[in-house]
Amino acid sequence: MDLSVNHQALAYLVSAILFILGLKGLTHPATARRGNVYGMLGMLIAVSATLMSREVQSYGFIIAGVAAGAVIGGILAVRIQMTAMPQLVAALHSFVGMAAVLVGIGTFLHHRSLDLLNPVLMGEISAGVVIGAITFTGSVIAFGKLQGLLSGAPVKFTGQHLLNALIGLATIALAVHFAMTGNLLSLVAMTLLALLIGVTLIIPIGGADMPVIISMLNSYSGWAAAATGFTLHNNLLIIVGALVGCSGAILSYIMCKAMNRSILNVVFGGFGSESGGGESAGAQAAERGVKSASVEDAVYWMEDAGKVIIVPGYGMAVAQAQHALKELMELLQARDVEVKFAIHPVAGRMPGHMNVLLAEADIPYDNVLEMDEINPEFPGTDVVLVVGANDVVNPAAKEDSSSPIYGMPILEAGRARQVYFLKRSMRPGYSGVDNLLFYQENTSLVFGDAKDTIEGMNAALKGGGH
Amino acid sequence: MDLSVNHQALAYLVSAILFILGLKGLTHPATARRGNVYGMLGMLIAVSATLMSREVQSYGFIIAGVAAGAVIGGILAVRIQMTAMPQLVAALHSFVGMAAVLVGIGTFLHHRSLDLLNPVLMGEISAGVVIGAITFTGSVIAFGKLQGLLSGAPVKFTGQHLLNALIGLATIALAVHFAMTGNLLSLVAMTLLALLIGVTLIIPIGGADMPVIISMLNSYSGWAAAATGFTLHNNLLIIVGALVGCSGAILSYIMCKAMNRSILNVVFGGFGSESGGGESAGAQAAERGVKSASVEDAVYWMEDAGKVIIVPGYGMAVAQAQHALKELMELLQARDVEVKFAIHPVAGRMPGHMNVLLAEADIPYDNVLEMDEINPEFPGTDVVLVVGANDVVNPAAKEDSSSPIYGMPILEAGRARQVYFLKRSMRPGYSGVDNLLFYQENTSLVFGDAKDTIEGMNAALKGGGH
Amino acid sequence: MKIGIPLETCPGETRVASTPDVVKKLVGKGFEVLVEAGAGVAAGYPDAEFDAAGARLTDRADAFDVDLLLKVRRPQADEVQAMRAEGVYVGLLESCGEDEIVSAMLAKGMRVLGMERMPRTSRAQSMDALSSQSNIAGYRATIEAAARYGRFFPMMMTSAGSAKPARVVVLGAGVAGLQAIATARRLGADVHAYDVRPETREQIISLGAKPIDLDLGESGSGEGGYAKELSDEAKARQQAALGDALAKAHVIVTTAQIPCRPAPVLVTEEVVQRMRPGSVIVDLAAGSGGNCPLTVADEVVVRHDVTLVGFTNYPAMVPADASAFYARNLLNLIEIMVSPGDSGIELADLTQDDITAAMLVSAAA
Amino acid sequence: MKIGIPLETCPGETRVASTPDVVKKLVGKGFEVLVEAGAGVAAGYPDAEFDAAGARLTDRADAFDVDLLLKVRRPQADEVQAMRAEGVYVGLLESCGEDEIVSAMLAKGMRVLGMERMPRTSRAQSMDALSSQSNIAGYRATIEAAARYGRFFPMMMTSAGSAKPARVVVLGAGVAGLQAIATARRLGADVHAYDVRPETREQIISLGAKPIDLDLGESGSGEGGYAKELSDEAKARQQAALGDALAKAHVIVTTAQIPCRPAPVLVTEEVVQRMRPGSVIVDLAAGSGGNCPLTVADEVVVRHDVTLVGFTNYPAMVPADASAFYARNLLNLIEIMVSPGDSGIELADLTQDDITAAMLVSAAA
Amino acid sequence: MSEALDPSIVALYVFVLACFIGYWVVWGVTPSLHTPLVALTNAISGIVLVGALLVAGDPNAGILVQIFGFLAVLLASINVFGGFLVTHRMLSMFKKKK
Amino acid sequence: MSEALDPSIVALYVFVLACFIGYWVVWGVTPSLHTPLVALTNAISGIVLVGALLVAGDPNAGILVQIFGFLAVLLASINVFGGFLVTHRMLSMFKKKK
Ligand SMILES: NC(=O)c1ccc[n+]([C@@H]2O[C@H](COP(=O)([O-])OP(=O)(O)OC[C@H]3O[C@@H](n4cnc5c(N)ncnc54)[C@H](OP(=O)(O)O)[C@@H]3O)[C@@H](O)[C@H]2O)c1
Ligand SMILES: NC(=O)c1ccc[n+]([C@@H]2O[C@H](COP(=O)([O-])OP(=O)(O)OC[C@H]3O[C@@H](n4cnc5c(N)ncnc54)[C@H](OP(=O)(O)O)[C@@H]3O)[C@@H](O)[C@H]2O)c1
Ligand SMILES: NC(=O)c1ccc[n+]([C@@H]2O[C@H](COP(=O)([O-])OP(=O)(O)OC[C@H]3O[C@@H](n4cnc5c(N)ncnc54)[C@H](O)[C@@H]3O)[C@@H](O)[C@H]2O)c1
Ligand SMILES: NC(=O)c1ccc[n+]([C@@H]2O[C@H](COP(=O)([O-])OP(=O)(O)OC[C@H]3O[C@@H](n4cnc5c(N)ncnc54)[C@H](O)[C@@H]3O)[C@@H](O)[C@H]2O)c1
Repeated sequence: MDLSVNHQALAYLVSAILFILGLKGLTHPATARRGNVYGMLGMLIAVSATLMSREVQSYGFIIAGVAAGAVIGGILAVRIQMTAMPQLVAALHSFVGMAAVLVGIGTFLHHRSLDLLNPVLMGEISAGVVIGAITFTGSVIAFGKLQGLLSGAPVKFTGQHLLNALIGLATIALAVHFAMTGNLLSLVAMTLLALLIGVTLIIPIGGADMPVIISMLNSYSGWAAAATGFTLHNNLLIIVGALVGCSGAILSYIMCKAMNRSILNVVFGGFGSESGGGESAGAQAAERGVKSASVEDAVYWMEDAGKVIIVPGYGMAVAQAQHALKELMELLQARDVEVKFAIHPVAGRMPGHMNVLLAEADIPYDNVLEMDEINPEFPGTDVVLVVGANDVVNPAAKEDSSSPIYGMPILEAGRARQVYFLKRSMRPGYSGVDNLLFYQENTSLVFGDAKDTIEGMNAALKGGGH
Repeated sequence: MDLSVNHQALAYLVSAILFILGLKGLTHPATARRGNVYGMLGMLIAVSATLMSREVQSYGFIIAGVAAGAVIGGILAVRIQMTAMPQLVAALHSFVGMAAVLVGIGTFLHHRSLDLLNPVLMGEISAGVVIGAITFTGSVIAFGKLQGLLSGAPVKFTGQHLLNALIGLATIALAVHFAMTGNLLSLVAMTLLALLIGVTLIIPIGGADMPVIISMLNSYSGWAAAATGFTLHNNLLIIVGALVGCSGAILSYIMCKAMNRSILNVVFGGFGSESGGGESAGAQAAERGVKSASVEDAVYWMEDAGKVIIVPGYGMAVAQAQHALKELMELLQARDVEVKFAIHPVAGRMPGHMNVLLAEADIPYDNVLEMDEINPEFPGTDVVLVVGANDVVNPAAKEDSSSPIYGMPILEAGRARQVYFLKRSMRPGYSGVDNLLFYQENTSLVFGDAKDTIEGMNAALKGGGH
Repeated sequence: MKIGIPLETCPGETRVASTPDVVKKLVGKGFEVLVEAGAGVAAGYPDAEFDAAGARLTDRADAFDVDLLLKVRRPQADEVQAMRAEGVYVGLLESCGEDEIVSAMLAKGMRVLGMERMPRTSRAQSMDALSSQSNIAGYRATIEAAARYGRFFPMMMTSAGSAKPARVVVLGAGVAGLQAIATARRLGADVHAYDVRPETREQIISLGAKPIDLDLGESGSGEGGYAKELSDEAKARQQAALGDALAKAHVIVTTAQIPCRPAPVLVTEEVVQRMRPGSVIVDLAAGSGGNCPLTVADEVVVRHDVTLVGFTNYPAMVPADASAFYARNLLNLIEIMVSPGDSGIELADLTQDDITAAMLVSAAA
Repeated sequence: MKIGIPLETCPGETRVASTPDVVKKLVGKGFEVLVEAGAGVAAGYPDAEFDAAGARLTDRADAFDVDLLLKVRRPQADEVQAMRAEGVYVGLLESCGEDEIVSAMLAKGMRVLGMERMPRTSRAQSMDALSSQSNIAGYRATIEAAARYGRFFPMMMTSAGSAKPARVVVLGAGVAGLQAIATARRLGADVHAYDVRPETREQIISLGAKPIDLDLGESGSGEGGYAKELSDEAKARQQAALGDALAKAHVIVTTAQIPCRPAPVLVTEEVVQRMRPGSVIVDLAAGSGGNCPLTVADEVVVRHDVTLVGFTNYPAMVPADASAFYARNLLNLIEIMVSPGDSGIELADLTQDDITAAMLVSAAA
Repeated sequence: MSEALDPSIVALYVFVLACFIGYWVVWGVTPSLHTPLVALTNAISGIVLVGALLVAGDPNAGILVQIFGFLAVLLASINVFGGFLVTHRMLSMFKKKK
Repeated sequence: MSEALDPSIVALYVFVLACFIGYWVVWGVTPSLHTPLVALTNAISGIVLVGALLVAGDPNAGILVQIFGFLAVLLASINVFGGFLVTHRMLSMFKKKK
């Protein structure tokens, strides 16, 4: 077709803007859906503009490829279980990586046939191919771990970092050689080594860290796209590649921070785990099949909830979190959330322990309900926040006749839509009985001192973001 | 000289990056100074690269201009009183605006002599000249208002917005005509009208809003620079212009938000003031020569203070701000700030009023001191936070023998380095006596309900920004 | 100049007009302080401490025969006899208008300063014994109520069932009332309060309690921060409107007083009948007739299954702090009464300062 | 099945073993409830309310002649005589080991359930009268201390001077101790506390009080959450180490008890001598010898200018809530004691359930 | 007036500026949107499709190159379609009550 | 492979991307830095100096143009030097104790 280069460039610019707005949109729930639409629109414009350009002349392969891709992608996306989303994303990543490798090699072959090779171009090709290859195998490994095909446990061996460094150096040497000479063999060898790096980089990393790693690989795929853009002198690829590369990296960082991990520790799995002491509470939880959540997750569900019930326990007293809880109550009420406090008769370590502290924080008596009054309300409740309580919500008291707390009436927190536990660890409470509620589908644990956690919630509710 | 275009472009890129980092640096106290250095460095690189380029051949005028500019700018900057800073910035702005106009017209004349004119170029020139001209006169007016040469009061007349719109349309018409024909007369007329717009836009705006307007004009000067960049096909000018243009606009917005004003209201002065009801507390304070401050200002001084004394009064009780104060205390202590509470014997409305509430909030007794104990400590204190107290810190009790509170001992808050009053208005306290401390050099008032204000402080101390 | 601190002999009185701390300050200023032996014992200040503070322990007669006599309670006729002619008396007079005891003192050429005549200005606040003692009364009244109430004040949810918080209503939100509110809130009760003066509404809220809003059709604010007596119509309207709020209460602390007038009736017998058995009414106005007509001054009685506490001297039940505050009030007052003269301290002209002028009882009264 | 609620005749006892609320529930379950006329009056539950709840008001003899007798206090010999043979007794026995009253009941073929024998399991918590009554005692002990202390508990800065907060030390941080801590904290005192069981340290902090740390060289934790008696060496070390902390205290509330053993001596006479005049010691262990040897059971005495309060029955001073909690404990217990049979409710085999089994006094004991 | 710039320099400008944008765009993301955001970024990185189209769409490039191109188009398309759809599904899950 | 782009299009790319950066760069500024930040932005907008240099530095442009250029250089330089120095002074004031 005959879209002029300038018009194409304008279309690409629009598409780049749409991608930026799309990503920005995804940072807040209110704009997320619109963000995705922007993304789609951007892609549509980009692809259309490309297809209409003078450079694209034959459509056979393209139509076949896009059609097949659309069908496969569509089916994958629609069929996949919600719980298997991370795997799918990992799989999709590997495709981008592979595509980048193919585009790079294709471009090389093409330019070689036209005798248009030059070191800068070949350097750019190497970058695209190497990063693409790492993304590819890395994503495949991540997929395998998430899908359970590979062991989720971190695989470690001594000299791991040294090995990676050696392979990396060899790859770079090959890339340089290739760029200087255009030697196909170097290209192939370099590609193979890069594929290997993808494996050795990701294999050591444990399953719990996979979400971060996927985002990291995402970032790699962005760099691969950007490198491709340099190869093809295509500004759109450069912009989007840089955008994805950078934002992916930042996103990994943000995710690490939310999980209270250091990014270095995650990405170079080996380092952290070698030096780190005991396993973190979060990691332990993951091992035992218990979900842990961030402060923001809990806030996300609470701020739009119709009703939140707070179950304070001895941990609230130990953390002296009552004043922070009062503020949380007020912040939620200001968002039209109904907030109640559910007091179990034996919560704490003395009769009326919770009452003393809630009164100290000046929480109105009308919001404080005893077990019998509040138990019928749990099923209609969106979020239950269990603040340093444990035994008093443990379903073992009803279900497990061998348990020492068997027969004790409990607060039926588990019947609410979502339950967030605020505690420091997986340790049991006074009775020493493991809490069955931890393992329930709708339960997540937010680890940390209750006061700190609630203050974090308050900060999140008050503020921030733009 | 002979710096190649490509090398020049690389230098420009480095300089652009430095400008970005410079602006980013200025957003936080810790990095501010470094930010300014980045800015200088960026400018140095940009100017050097330009001087070394093939396009610059004659240095006479340049050396003369830069030398004179350096001397004048240097003297202005060093001599100026700290309190006259805003005027200086306004004056500097006008120079940028004028420079943009001159560059635009110069470029036009030059290209005309080379017969290189085309509509796109002339459109770009019009943009640069018009925006530059508005910036120029607008800044001159702002300078006049700040310097007291013009009345600081908002000047309003009916039909003001209509008039502006008409002049604007005429300017655009002339610009279009100029772009099509290259008619010098159109250029001149357009320039004159644009100069007029600058006046009519800024004249209606009151002196209190000038800081925002200066930032806004700054943004205009950025756009002028960007337009110039388009004219000259100079990417550096485009980047920096866009950067300054956009960030200036956002900054104005942020400043408005911090002042709790709507940006539209400020920029189109007429609108807001017409609809607004009674005068705000801040405006009243300004009239009476009392400084008002934002939450963040107070936080800024407290967070690095060695010692903060909090003086609670009846307003703390009314606002029930004791729990928030407890948190503030803890947040400051976490920053190694020494925090004490100073209780006046008659603070509140019953004996021991403050004690009840501070005890409720569980503020340790050791931090709560009575008047006689704490009075000697005020001179060594960095910040005193007066939370809804008034009479108990009023120096009139010592100085004004006609005052009904004459003879009452007071907390000598005024002797500290800085005093922040948290109250809702300029209204006096129980005794009905105007507080002389308001008018003291080191005192600022933070208006608002004490609880809200303190919660704002806590949020600011906890968080945010990246 | 000699200051005398006699033992208070009023029945039930445990306070003393000065404490070792304050005596030390007085001695430091150059006064000679004579303390009757045993004067402070009931308040928790043994003679030894006075001695250590520089006082001279004396017999009763010597403590009265001084230039400046400091008393807590209204003197008895025999005490007036023991006073030095031309001396100065500072203390509570417990009288309004005509009074033979005061006349007797004046007849002896004494200058008599009545502590209850203290003006309510900011400057006088540190000498205002009515405030300092009311404050203690408010605190102690709530403690008394808690001790006599057969249930918990706070809400308490336990495995043996839940106790609802006591509903405490405080009538009169002056100095005593506010402190009663604060103390009941501290103990976790559900506190409601009412006063005729509209400005108290915000003050009640400022202590975290709930104001009871009534529309009386007139304001009860009088002069100098005191309430004025209501019209009969408004009184009736008040009783009726308060009835329901009071009948729901488990504990009532009443503090409503109008200077030199009988206390207003706020809790009628009908209301007492409607209250839950076991409820408690602490009537701080018992001394001036009581806010509840069933109250018996200085006695605890049970009527209609409700305990009515009619004690009239709560400060004497917290004697150590009550004496310390009172002594401190006197110290602050003495500071404006004297000036250093050639031959030691001299009494200033008491009619000059507006505070002492207002306190001086003139022969006419 | 007939349940009997007699009037408690122990001197000073005001509680009753059931309340109208609980009676209503029992009647709803099909029990016939006989309440001795006047049984609840002292606790604030008039006969009319029992009547309205469905109880039958009877004379004393009828209230004893029932299948299931609910008592608060240890029965007297004549009461045992009035009991129905083969009946069930539920109540406090106030004895450890050998006891002729219990023997007499057993001799009549009665099944005797001692409330103090309640096991300390989670399930039994809602029936645990020792806990529910200790809780009340802890609260009331602090109120008593506040009422007898001649100063403010809270810190108070006023124009008449400042009152420092009372320094309250609570010894023994069990159920009563913790509630005493909580109440003193509520009143604004500066609260310190100590217990031999190390796990209480965190619990003390969780109430905002300050733990007193001593190193005894051995742990005081015994079985079932109770403390064990310390070795003589540790006892001496404890007294010495506590001495300074206690001498600085203005109010001491002691709650340290060891089941069926004399209470440990924690506050020695020497410490009492060192305390400030006007200080108060409330000794909750007065019934088992006292944590202070100067305490006299059931009396308030002043020794070395320190007031020692030796009351032994605080729950009876808060009779309405104490009875309500006790009645609720019994109700929860009855629920596991009976099962619906063909002819109305039947008593379950009490040796089957581990709670009732533990409570049953066997003939051997 | 000015000579033409090397296109690689232009590319560098664009790249650097885009990096800054990438740096700032995702700050402040709500944690619960982490996964959808990763999915969207993934979908967007399917932009290599444009590169693949250019490779696959040139009939003069030779069959080998075109096959490489075809494979690249296929993989990238899966990613694009799958990516956006998955993001959409996740976001639908995030529809809140009220 | 690709034809040359119109330089104005390139300029537009650069402009748009820079606008996004400008949008994000100053969010989160501490209020007490508002004024210094305005001063710095002002100094940076002195970048028109580069334009002025180009106008003033071409000896073939004719004396009128060069005089325009000279004036522009003068004004822009005042701004640049004055702006950075003023910013510096303000920031020095912000030096805190400790
Ligand atoms: N009420 C009474 O009179 C009384 C008396 C004696 C015993 N009990 C018994 O005590 C228990 C009371 O139940 P409960 O649910 O209140 O308490 P719990 O079952 O003992 O659980 C308390 C939880 O709080 C967490 N925690 C402790 N410190 C924390 C902190 N700083 N921040 C966040 N979490 C913290 C602990 O988990 P981490 O360690 O993981 O943080 C613990 O699991 C019952 O078993 C009851 O029988 C009650
Ligand atoms: N302690 C006693 O026993 C007693 C008894 C009676 C009278 N007094 C008198 O009361 C006075 C006590 O002095 P003080 O300094 O505590 O009080 P004050 O002088 O009455 O000043 C209180 C200040 O708090 C401000 N305020 C009220 N509500 C507020 C809110 N929600 N947020 C922020 N500020 C609020 C008010 O200013 P805005 O309206 O501008 O916000 C007012 O100026 C003395 O004059 C004393 O003599 C004391
Ligand atoms: N120097 C000063 O500024 C100063 C000194 C002392 C007291 N005061 C103020 O004076 C006020 C009153 O002081 P007080 O406590 O000594 O007063 P009080 O003891 O004379 O009376 C107690 C309260 O009863 C209230 N009352 C009277 N009649 C009532 C009725 N019919 N119904 C309901 N309430 C009724 C009064 O309004 C008052 O609040 C307080 O607000 C106090 O703060 C000010
Ligand atoms: N079902 C249950 O889980 C349950 C029921 C009731 C009580 N408890 C627990 O049992 C514990 C004790 O209960 P209690 O209050 O009935 O005990 P208690 O009345 O027998 O003793 C009171 C306190 O005195 C302490 N003490 C004993 N000797 C001491 C000494 N020499 N110095 C200092 N302190 C000494 C004990 O440790 C105890 O804390 C509490 O922790 C309580 O929570 C648990």
